[in-house]
Amino acid sequence: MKTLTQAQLKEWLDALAQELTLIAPVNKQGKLLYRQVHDSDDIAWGFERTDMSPKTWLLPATEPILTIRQGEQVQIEETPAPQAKVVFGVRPCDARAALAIDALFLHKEPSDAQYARHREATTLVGLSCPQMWDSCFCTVVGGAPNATEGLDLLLTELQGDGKETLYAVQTLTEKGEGLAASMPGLEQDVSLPEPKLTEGLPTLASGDTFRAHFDDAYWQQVTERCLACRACTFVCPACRCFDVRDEVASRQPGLQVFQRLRAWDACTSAPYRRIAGGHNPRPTQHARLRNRFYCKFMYYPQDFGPLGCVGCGRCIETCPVNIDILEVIAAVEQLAASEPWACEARAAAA
Amino acid sequence: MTHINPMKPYLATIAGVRDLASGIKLLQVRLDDPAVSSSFDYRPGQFVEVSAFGVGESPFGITSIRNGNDELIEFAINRVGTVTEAIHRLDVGDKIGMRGPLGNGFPMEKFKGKNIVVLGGGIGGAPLRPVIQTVLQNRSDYGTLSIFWAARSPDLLVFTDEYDSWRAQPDTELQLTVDQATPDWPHKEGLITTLVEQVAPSADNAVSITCGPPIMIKFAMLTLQKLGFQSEQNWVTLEAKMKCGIGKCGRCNLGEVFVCTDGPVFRFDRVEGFLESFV
Amino acid sequence: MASDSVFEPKIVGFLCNWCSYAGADLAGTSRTPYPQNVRIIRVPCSGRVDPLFVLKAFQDGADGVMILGCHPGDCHYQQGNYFAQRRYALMHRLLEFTGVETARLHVDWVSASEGQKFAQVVTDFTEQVRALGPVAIKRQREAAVLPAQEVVA
Amino acid sequence: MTAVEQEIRDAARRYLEQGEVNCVIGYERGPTGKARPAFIYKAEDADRLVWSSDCNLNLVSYLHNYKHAPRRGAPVPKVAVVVRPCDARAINLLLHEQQIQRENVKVIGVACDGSEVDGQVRSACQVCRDRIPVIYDVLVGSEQAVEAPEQQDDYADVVQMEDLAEGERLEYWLQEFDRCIRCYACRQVCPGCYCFECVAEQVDPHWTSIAMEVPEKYFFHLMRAFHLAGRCVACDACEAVCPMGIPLSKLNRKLAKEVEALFGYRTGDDPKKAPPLATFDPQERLRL
Repeated sequence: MKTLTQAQLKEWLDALAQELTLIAPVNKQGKLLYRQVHDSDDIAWGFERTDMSPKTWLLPATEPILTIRQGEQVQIEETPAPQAKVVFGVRPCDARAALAIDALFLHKEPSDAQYARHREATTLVGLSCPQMWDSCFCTVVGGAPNATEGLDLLLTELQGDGKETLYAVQTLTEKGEGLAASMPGLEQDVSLPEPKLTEGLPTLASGDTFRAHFDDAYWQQVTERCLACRACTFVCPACRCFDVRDEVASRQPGLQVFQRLRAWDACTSAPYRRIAGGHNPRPTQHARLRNRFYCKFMYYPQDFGPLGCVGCGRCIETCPVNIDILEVIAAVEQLAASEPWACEARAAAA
Repeated sequence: MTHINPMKPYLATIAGVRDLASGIKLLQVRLDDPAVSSSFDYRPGQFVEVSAFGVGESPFGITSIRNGNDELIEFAINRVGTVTEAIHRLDVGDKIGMRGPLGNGFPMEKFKGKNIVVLGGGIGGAPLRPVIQTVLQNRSDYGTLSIFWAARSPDLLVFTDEYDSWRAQPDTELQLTVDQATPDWPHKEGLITTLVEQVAPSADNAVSITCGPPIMIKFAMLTLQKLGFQSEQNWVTLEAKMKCGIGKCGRCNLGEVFVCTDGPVFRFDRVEGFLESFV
Repeated sequence: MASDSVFEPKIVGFLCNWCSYAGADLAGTSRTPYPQNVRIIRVPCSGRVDPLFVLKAFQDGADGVMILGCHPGDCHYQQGNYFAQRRYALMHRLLEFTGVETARLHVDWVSASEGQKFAQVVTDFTEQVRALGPVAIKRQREAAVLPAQEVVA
Repeated sequence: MTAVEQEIRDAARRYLEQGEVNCVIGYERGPTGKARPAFIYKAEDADRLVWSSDCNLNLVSYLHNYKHAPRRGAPVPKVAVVVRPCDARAINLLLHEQQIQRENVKVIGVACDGSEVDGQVRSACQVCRDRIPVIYDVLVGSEQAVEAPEQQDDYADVVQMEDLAEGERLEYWLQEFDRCIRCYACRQVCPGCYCFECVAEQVDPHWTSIAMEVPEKYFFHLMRAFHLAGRCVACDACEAVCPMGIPLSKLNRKLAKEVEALFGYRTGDDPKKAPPLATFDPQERLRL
């Protein structure tokens, strides 16, 4: 396996930054965000969990998907493919989240062209976690701190013997191979350290269990404190709901230019489903918050394959009123244990 | 690599506009690209996303059937929000964008040989018109056709100019009702459910097809049940807030079902199994 | 209006229907010249002008916003301009605090008979905003969709 | 368990036992050890209530969920709410704005000695002069309340910003707003932000873009701050919940400073006094 020192890694990253867009976690007034960097010294080395996920670079918070020029003729232009970019320092959970979004945006017909362009242009260079941090629960949803799925390269920090930090490089895809070709380093036999796992986490109940407890009073109870903000969905690496709207970019005599913007949206906010005329088909907050959990643990896996949650724990840390998705998982597990007949009853009713 | 962008609309030109009812316009459009236009095939019950450039996109049920070489596509547009208002301001010759056809549509083949009961409420009549047209064009393939057409008031009834031609067909009846009649209204006054219960179409070898506001669908289903219709005989087309129409944006789900890609047409027994209520 | 010549600011003027709009009319009918940078929006009362309008104007590309109403005591609705006065006294200070020059927002009282004053206010304000250059908080979309030389300053 | 905690539990239990309220809104300990809002319906659950220095939301916001009868014909629910002195001002604000009825709300006021975050007294609490809530039905912890600082709030942090050059101030706010993700947590947590449809989300008219770009964020935060001019109670919940750590209270405090200087008004002193932007004085001539 190839190994390289931190100095070599920085050198390699600096070279990458010269030729393409290099994105890495940086510290912005105390918040760890994935931003473009031009110098590897700007990277927040030693970061744990970032405050925002690298989702921003695959499904940007706002992006024009079409440009519409309306003059004598109407022209509709697609947004050109983005420049090649490398995201460095992707945590394994976030890479699995990208796979979850792929399942819907790439593999479910029709695939989303704009997302596909971002995906093609992007290489994900992972950095495995030495341990599960506070609120992390990737192991509950099928991941691991050193999982390789979805990554092109995975770097693992080796236990140093007091000397300079050493990284072991796992090459996982052709894309990763291409990128690693320019990487300095030394081929040597190393054993990768086992990450430290958090014990005593709950077990995720099956989709059927969730189905059986859809109408449980628990959902109203857990929602009571919900403020109906959108923080949990925006920090989530796997939430993918969006809004689309045309907006004026330029208005001149004889030519109007509009952009069709796509921006993140959140099923937890009240206006999300409100339709013209004011009717809201999902009128209660408990139905909205419940939808978020059900989407992640039941609808998404059933409709598209992967779970809609990767256990990064960001929503737990971010929620202003401490609505804890891990507590929800545990509660559903408990509901299932206390009412084992519910699954069959629901199936019979349906 | 090039990608076919499902979010990119085709350009279309408005070929005709007429008032259908109070606040509702019928738009006839033709796709600009002849190749796209000639291959643009759709079934009753499918919908398209119509763009009013600079304002946005909204889903509308297609309210016409494809008639050989006549490639006009029709929608009924009720003025309720920003997009529909912008579309109402357009005129013949103006450009719109169109994506589709989207959704599943009615399985008209399956309905062959059956008696058809159609329940349309208000603008909900729009996606049912192609069903009626299909039955009438292939009259011998289907059994009797009973149309129950309702609206809040007489000026909100859609396709009034076609009633006579529908009635003129063999084995076809049309029943009209409004919630609030005007003095000159010659037909029934009251809810569509009352009317259906009075006329009591037979459930034998019949299918019902309903479109209207969710609350009307809910009560129509109860009424049909009373008349002996099984849920498997009842077909509905649902509405939901949609943005993308292709199952990505996550806005239209009822439980694990996406109205835009799995529907909007559902057999009612399936709807009964939805986790989330459609009402 | 090419970009290399002198900067022509875009100015949005919210004019009260009863006094200032009539004042502007008077300036027009008496052929008093004033800069054409101002785009006038007639409002029923200066009290109708929500600070939201000001922020939106800036966002949509205005470099300066002026709100003209009746003199205190002369409001057609008795009190609208008093509300406006309080509102914009605060708004000015908030804009200043967030780094937008207060000189970009001008609130003044112009009566129906003050055509001259209207022209003077518009002239002074236009020059004041011209000196400041373009506003920093406007959307940058135009540049993204038009070739550089076509972007109207 | 502290004495304050015990008093809160006792008050909650009493209210529920005597049927004076349907629900008590307080704090409980979440699974990660953080304090979080709790809704207590049964007297025996009152022991879930806690009080600690990280109870830094404003629970008065939740009263908006209890304004209306749950169904036609049912009575409007009666609730008790645990408040700090700053939160209590929001009760006066909502009373003035006729959002709540006094008879439907019981106020469990907690005498405050400032809440802490990570062992540091929050900046809002350092300058706060309130120790006893302006309105309460039950007062707890009064003997523990520390002396209020004699010195008046001098808005030193605001003045420091004001003293920066114009360009520096703009740069500062653009940097801060750049991080904003428009999650609207600041708006949702605020007791004074209760519009049914916020201008930030209104579709018709479409005030602001859905884009997460700095001009829209600037628009949103200024608009929000302005809507709270003379209405902000300085509870600082907006800043406490911001996932991006944006110093929102600076905006609110700037306006509070100006409102105090221009109109001599402080939010929530008296439910009968209108906020300054909802009233006027014909004699007044202000610098514009």
